[in-house]
Amino acid sequence: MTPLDLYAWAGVAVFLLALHAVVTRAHLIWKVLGINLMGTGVFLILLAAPARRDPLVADPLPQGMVLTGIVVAVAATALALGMALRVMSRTGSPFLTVDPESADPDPDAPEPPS
Amino acid sequence: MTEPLTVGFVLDGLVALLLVGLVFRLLRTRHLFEAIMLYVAYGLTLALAWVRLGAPDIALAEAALGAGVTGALFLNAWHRMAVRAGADERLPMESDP
Amino acid sequence: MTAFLLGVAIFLLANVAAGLVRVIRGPTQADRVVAAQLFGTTGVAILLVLSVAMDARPLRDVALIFALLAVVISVAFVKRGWVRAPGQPSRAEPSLPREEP
Amino acid sequence: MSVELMVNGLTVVLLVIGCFFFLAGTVGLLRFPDLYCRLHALTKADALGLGFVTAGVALQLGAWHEILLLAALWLLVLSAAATVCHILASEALAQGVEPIQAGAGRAGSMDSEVDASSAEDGSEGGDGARARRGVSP
Repeated sequence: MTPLDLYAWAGVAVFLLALHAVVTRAHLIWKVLGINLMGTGVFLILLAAPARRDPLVADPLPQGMVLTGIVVAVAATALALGMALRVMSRTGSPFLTVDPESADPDPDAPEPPS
Repeated sequence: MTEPLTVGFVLDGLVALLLVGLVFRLLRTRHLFEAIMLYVAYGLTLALAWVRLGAPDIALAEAALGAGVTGALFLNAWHRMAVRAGADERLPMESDP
Repeated sequence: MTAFLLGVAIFLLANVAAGLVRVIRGPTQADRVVAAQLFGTTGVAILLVLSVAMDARPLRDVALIFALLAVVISVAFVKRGWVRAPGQPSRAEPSLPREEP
Repeated sequence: MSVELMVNGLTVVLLVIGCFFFLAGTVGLLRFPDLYCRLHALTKADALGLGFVTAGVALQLGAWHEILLLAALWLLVLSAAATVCHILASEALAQGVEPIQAGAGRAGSMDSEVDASSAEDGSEGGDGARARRGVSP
């Protein structure tokens, strides 16, 4: 195992943890965070795989793809956050619920202080 | 050549461990503000990882866009949600002053 | 010399990892932002040391971006992050509690 | 050869001093009792440590414009740290985060006892404040 394999494994771990969070968390900002983290995990794998062959000569093609991906991820994050704020302003709740009137409490939400 | 390689291995391992640990804590915490700050720290650690992978241009883009602009976007969204929520205690937002 | 420089980078990175504990358990929101400032300053030092150890000149430009980033995050926090308590005025006049008797 | 050895030795000394200041800043960030003490420890100690690291790195570079870039970088970090410290502290004060001396009584001036009291209160004051707020460590 070369040292650069560590980054590929870290990318796999980041992707899986973020995927779990995207599925289980209900808060929309957390979902956007998780999608961002999934993207960065993919970037790590994408860049660590060619660096494994020869760490001194960088492969320019994955670097260009990752560079484009970062910029696209920022734009997509801005769009997703705008949509989340729209949901919040329409329903008054930062969770996606079927019926905003009978919004079931999120398991992540803290208990209201009694 | 073997001696710097070993020390470099420790550095790579620490960066990778920090990446995974930050994501683990970020996605399991309860406070949204803490998650956003940890996301910024994660972006900076990722820039270090890309420096180690021999791609300083991506590190530049990640530090400026991935950590800075995205962190500011998340802070903006968090602030607007918290302001709109007002005194709604149901929302999982950190409220200790 | 390269091994020593990499060791310094490892030490500084461990410093950052210890400082991130303050992000996790900071009682106020400002404490968490302070740790971002820590990451900015220490990240600049790590990148400077690595730019000599790895003989890569562009890392010093990345260090410049790191130096800017803590300011961006802190200003975004002060302008946008701090959610005011409902009863408080938007900007209270700071009443200094420690006056010279 | 001897000059190179001397320059390398000086670099090592400067980097070790810088690492000491970074360690001091991190310990202060973790152990000081309230936000203002932490800001004080972090911004000043880390900026000074970065100055030593910058000096140590600049000795390894040949061209003078590189050294000029490093000096500009350090000045940028210095001014940025001062600015960040000021806006965070003033905003925290405006938002009602109490300094640690305000609750303990306002007897005595700030200048004479800030060093001793903050160094001594670091362990118990911080834990006490954390326990009062009910934040589990």
